[in-house]
Amino acid sequence: MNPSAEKRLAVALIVVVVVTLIYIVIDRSVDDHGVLGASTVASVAAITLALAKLRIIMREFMDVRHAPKILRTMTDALVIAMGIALLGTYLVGRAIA
Amino acid sequence: MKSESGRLRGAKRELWLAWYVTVVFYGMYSVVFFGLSRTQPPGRPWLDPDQTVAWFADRHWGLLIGFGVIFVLGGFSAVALALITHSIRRMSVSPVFAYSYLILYAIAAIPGFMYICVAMTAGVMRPNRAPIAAQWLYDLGFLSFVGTMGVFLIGSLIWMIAVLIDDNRVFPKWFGYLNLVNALTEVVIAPSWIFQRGVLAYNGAIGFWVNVPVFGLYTGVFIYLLRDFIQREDFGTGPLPAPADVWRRARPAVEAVGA
Amino acid sequence: MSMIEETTGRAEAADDEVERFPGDPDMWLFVVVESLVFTSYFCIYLYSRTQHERAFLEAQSALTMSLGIVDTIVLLTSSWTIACCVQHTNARRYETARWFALATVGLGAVFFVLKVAEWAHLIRDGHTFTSSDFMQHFFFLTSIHAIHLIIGFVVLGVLVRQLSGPHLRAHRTIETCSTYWHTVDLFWVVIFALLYIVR
Amino acid sequence: MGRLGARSAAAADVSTSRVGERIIYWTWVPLLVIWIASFLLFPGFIHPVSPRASAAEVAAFYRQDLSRVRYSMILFNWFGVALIPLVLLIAERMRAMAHRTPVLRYCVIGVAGGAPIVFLTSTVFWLLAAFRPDRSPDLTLLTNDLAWITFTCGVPFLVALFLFLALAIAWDDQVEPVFPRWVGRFNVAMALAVAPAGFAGLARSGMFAWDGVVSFWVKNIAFGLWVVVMAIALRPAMRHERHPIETTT
Repeated sequence: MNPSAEKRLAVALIVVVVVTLIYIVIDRSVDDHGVLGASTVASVAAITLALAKLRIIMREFMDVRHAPKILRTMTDALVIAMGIALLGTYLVGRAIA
Repeated sequence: MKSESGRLRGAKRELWLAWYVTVVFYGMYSVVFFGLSRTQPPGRPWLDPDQTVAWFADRHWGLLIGFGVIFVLGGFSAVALALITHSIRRMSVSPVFAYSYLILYAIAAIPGFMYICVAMTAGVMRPNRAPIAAQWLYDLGFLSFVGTMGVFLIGSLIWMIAVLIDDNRVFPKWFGYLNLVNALTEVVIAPSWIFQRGVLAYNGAIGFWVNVPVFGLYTGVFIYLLRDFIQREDFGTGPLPAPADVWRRARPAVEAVGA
Repeated sequence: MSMIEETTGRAEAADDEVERFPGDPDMWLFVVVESLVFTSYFCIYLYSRTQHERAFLEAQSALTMSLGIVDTIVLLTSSWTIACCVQHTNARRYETARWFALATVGLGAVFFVLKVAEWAHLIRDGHTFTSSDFMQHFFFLTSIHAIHLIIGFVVLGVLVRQLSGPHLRAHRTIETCSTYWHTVDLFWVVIFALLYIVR
Repeated sequence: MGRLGARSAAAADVSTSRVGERIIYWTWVPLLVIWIASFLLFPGFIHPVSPRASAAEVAAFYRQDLSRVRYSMILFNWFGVALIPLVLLIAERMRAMAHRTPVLRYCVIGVAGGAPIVFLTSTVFWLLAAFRPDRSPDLTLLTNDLAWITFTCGVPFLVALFLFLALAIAWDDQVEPVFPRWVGRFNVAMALAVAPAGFAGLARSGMFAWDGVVSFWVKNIAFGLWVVVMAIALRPAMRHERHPIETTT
């Protein structure tokens, strides 16, 4: 394990942990003194951040970065498909309700 | 590519016949459950006793004829098992896996169709039965059919381990992992014993609409892979040997495979 | 096998240049199929909650967000340790790799203990599998994830065994095992966002 | 495994495996006697309980003939499953057939347990109905229906078993087949004889109802006949030697 790879993994870990901590900010911003309130912005942000973490984990930790193009395309397509499915269901559901 | 009748005359006729019976059997099963008896997608688990009586009355002939067909032909589920058992015997794994698979799925026939056939036939035979008894039969039919997971769970895991550690590459490794996907959906169906409504109930969005397509995909994939397995099975493609010397030639091979 | 190892040896020198498949491609098929199955569970959950927003928010307030954050960081760290384990394996520093693998097992165990404690706490407060629609989804998603985690311990066991014996060290198998473990992390990242944060 | 195989081949005639197979073979005689005895003892079999009977009539039947229902069904519960060793004896003989794969043998093993489980389940329902004759007639009727439907319609494993055997015999291409050809055709005939019983749910009266000629008499006599004929055909098959020289190559 060369130093640059080691450093890169450490940076990736710091990034995903920081992104996780952003959730605390989102969580605080929508609550009204401990009473939970519905918020499309918070929900969309939560899902988007989760998907961003997904991509970082796959690219860095799972080493997709060095993988053949087919796997890189496939994993990106998976993240995008999940994003469309999750956000689509949420937004359509809210529109219907 | 050989014609189908050619396949059934050739050296691999036992395997090909088993494969065709498997395809026809699953086709028949789908037709009976989805078409004739309309028990898939399953009925609503929250029906009250009187609604259950109406449910039975609504599909009187479909249930009786559909399940009559299963009562006569259900035993042919064993053909797919036999073919899969044989394929596991061709792997570099202990025969324990093959025989475990055979027995697990032979037992699966009882919750897999016997209980639902008996319960639904009893329910539909007497339209004037006490509604509360009709509901009991309805529950017995659906819950035993949907909720008996153990044999399929353990069966899939046995098959998974066999595929993953096999050196002969009888099945591709990814099929081993697909067995795990299937096994996990067997876990997911367990809450159908607990919920009378909602997504996890036996007719729910997860309980039925996710699980059954996964099972359908799994079944389709293994039927396709069995075909591939038969094509690669190597004991010559010529005509069957003359009856006189078949004994001498076939014995050792059968012994090696079947011992 | 030897060719793969040679290329990884060179990959060390030129980090970003050589293309190779991380682990068994067959395992990636599992990752994709299982992700799709999970996505369908997530969509069903999201749709249900938009239809009964009030009830879901009310039940959701029983969760402790900070616990979820800790869970997430623990699993993310375990993903990092297993990634380090693979890097060290490819650099043939098996002893270090083994320590990273054992650290992963430890972090997984911490996550599991936290999860069980959270369940116990919720159940004591009357929030059970059958108490509300939100809790039904919560217990379903967290326990199906926990089952993946438990399978993950078996997978890590295979990995540690591979690292322990000098004649066993199949890099391919080790990478495949780590791919499975990352998948457990991936699912949790989404489950956490959906159960604890989405409003 | 290898050493065991060598020993049994060398001492084929006196091997314990052959003695054991003969013991199992001869169980067919007492079994058939016991099956017929429990059949005659069960009051519902000589004049089968009609599917048209009301709940009160069915409840009265169990009160009236309580002891005979119980003892006959206990007997059947004990010995119905004894079909398994006989079927497995046939499966074992199938090894000598000139097949290239064991698939048909696995098919037979796969259904070997099925028919006995059906027998077993139906005896449980009959004994359950007889356990509390003073139970609500609706429940007794329900249990009685379940027993009769399981017993009558539960033919899938028999149909499959008979047809698997028929095919295995037809494809046993050798000078001295394990079973003569006619046994295969006989199995097809028996499969056809028991198959209509699967549709007994469709009729509550007439020959297809569970007390009718086809679903009751034809089916049960066919099964009894199958046991006798297979036993007779199995006798020479038991002597069908697996040639030791060939098996050791």
